[in-house]
Amino acid sequence: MNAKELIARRVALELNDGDVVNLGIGLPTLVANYLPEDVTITLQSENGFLGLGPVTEEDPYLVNAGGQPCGMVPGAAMFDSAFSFALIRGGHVDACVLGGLEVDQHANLANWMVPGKMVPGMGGAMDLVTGARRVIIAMEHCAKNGAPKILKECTLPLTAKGKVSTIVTELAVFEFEDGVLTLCEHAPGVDLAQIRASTAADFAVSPDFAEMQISQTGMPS
Amino acid sequence: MNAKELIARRVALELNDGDVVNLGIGLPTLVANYLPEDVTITLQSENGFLGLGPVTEEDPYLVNAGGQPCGMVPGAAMFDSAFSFALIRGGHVDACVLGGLEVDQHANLANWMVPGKMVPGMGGAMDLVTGARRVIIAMEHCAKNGAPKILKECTLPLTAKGKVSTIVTELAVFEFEDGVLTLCEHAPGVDLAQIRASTAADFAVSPDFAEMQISQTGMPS
Amino acid sequence: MKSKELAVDRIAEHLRDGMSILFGGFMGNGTPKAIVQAIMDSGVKELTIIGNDTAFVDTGVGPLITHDRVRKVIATHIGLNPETGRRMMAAEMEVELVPQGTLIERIRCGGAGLGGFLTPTGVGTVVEDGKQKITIQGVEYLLEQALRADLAIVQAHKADRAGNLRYRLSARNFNPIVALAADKVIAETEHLVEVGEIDPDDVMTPGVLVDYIVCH
Amino acid sequence: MKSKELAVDRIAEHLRDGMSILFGGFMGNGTPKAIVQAIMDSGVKELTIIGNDTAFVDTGVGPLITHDRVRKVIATHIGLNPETGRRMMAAEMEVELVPQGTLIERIRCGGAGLGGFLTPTGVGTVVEDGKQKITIQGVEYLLEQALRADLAIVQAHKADRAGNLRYRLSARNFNPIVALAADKVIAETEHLVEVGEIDPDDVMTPGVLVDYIVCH
Repeated sequence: MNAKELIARRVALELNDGDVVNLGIGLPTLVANYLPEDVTITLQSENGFLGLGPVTEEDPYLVNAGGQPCGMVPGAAMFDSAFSFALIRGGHVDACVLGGLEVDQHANLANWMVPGKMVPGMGGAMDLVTGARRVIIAMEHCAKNGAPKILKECTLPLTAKGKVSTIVTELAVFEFEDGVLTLCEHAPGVDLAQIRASTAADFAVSPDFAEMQISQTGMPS
Repeated sequence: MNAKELIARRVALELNDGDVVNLGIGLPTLVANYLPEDVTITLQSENGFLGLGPVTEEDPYLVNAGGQPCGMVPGAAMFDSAFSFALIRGGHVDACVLGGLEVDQHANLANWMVPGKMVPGMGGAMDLVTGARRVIIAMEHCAKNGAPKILKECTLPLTAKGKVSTIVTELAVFEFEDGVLTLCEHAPGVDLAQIRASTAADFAVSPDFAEMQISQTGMPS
Repeated sequence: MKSKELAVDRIAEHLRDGMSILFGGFMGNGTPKAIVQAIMDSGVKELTIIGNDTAFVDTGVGPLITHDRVRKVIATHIGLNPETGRRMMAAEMEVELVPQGTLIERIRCGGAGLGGFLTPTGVGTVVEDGKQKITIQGVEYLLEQALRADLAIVQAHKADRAGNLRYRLSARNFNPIVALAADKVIAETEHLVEVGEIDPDDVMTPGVLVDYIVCH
Repeated sequence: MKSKELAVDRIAEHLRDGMSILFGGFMGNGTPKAIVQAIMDSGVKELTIIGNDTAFVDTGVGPLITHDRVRKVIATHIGLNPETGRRMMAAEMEVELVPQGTLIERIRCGGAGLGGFLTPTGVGTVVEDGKQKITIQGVEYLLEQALRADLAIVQAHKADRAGNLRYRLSARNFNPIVALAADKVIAETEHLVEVGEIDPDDVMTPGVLVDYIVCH
């Protein structure tokens, strides 16, 4: 199982039956494939609807928040973008799952720009991270060059300040417990020393520190 | 013709074809009866629709802003109260016609409460007077006890400050021209002296001061 | 997912003395009758009720006033229910009068995660008392703050079992907005249909906002 | 009342160099194609365009960027149109990036007569630079200001001759909000129907907001 699938299968266990969830583009989108069978969630799409589903028949009037063709489930509801962000900021989205460039031990997230290099715009990310009840960062533990992405202080421009709830990587799961970055789980075959070596942030270790469980539902990718 | 009908027939000439208009309860409502035949207006109702019309068949789901059964015209549109006041404050209502307890020479209006006596609440009046492009006050020139209602300074709590455009009474029509209360028309058989005697405010007299014209359309009431 | 259907006689489990309740409706039109009756029957008191108006003595939320269940009213107009005015004058009940556009926008802010907004309405009137004034590009505005409640009660014409709602004609009024701005939302409907029977483009309040549906 | 129908070749009469244009659409989905083409054909330049994103190089408002008609873009995301990024980096075009919820709410305020609003989005980020911060009940908010434009262009799925509009599925997005916030509104539609053929409860943008309808 590759790192992305492992992360997606672990994040799938974070979601509760009935949750309204916004999944970011890329890795977070995979999470929907691995939901336990007794968990039904409603996917929110920033451009203006609830009940996002897989493409069934292509309809030029229906795209997801990445501008790609998508489908919808029975009971879907459409609205305008002002209403969409009323839902997002107003605490009506139980969780958002997003990738991260950097997360720091103050629960800050940077994931929208690299000055001088990548300036795509924040789209709905700042509102999602600010407004969702839980912010789950699903990302590979280190950058491609091996540098830690979980830091003492973010170096890139922030997406939001102090809003991250949970970090899931292919090595570990961290929670912010009373504002303290806390290591809760390690991936199978990964030990604390390895996590420490790959993490620049200071963190506590949970008294319940244990091996990561992952969703067994869904086809392997 | 009684005073109210005269006022309503005069106000009817203030409205232009295509205008979106909010008519207050009472005398202002009469205006719709006297619109010239080449003038079609769209009536807005604060509770949330455009295209208010006379009752055709009573529907328990359709009431006007006074809570009374009403009808709607073809092309009517329904919306929620937040959208309704977005229209009102946002300058999408061309004119509102309201009664007044007092208007003063600074274009201030008082029409929502008499302290210690009548405190019904302002409802949508403050938003209408603040947001409508034109505020036309349709009222009898003096109170029942003969006291002037067009004053130097309002004595009652204001509905809005400096927002009145036009005052139509059974004696005269005033406009605020560059902020100056200006007498523009007198009713048939009424002279300047009579208007001065019934008006406490200072006012200019328009160089075009002339006799009031009124709409000849519609059945006499 | 668990069912959202709620029997009328179970509404009381969601009520408590002193709670705040946002209600839909305009002069009673669009106010959920069965829920108001259940509030009456439950005996809860000391309520703060928030909505456009207090209707007539015997319609909408009127009976809650008449039967002494309300500690405070936040509304735009109380003129058609003389009981509200009498209790206000006698200081038996607190009444906060708010311009209609300001009230609905305060509720929308409460539901949309906004702290407040700048409105020109009320500038130069008693409404500005105690409020911050902010001038932008030469125009003076009042800073009005968000408003939420413990519970919102709404009347829908049609609902599906997932809680997607449609309102009808002028009964829409405050309903879709109050459904955004409370910790718990109970909707009353005359027509309960299966999930999928309301076209996604026709939903006026998405089901995720609605906790319970009362069908009568 | 005068007809609102506008031939595609008359759109140019409503355009001028340097004007500001609000547009509906999300990655091109819901952006009025024929109107954008008419803007292209008219040759107007130095435009300020305001909407969610600049789509792709050849969709939505993308061609206006590629063909050098735009002086300034106010948007939330420009990542899928590399021409926007290139011109921004080369300082050939000004780009103001705004969080999506903040942009749509600024436009709504502009259309609703509100001066601005308080949002928690952007606090502690570069978005707060130069903005007033206001704390309410312990929560810090940014004061964001209203935004309007000279013209709004919207895409409707269905329109009646009075200008009442319906949008379809995710193509609704910014359209109903931008239709509130401009001095002039031109709507494009595929299906033009008679007045009365859209049920009042199904209207998404009331006709009074729409000045012209282009049918193709």
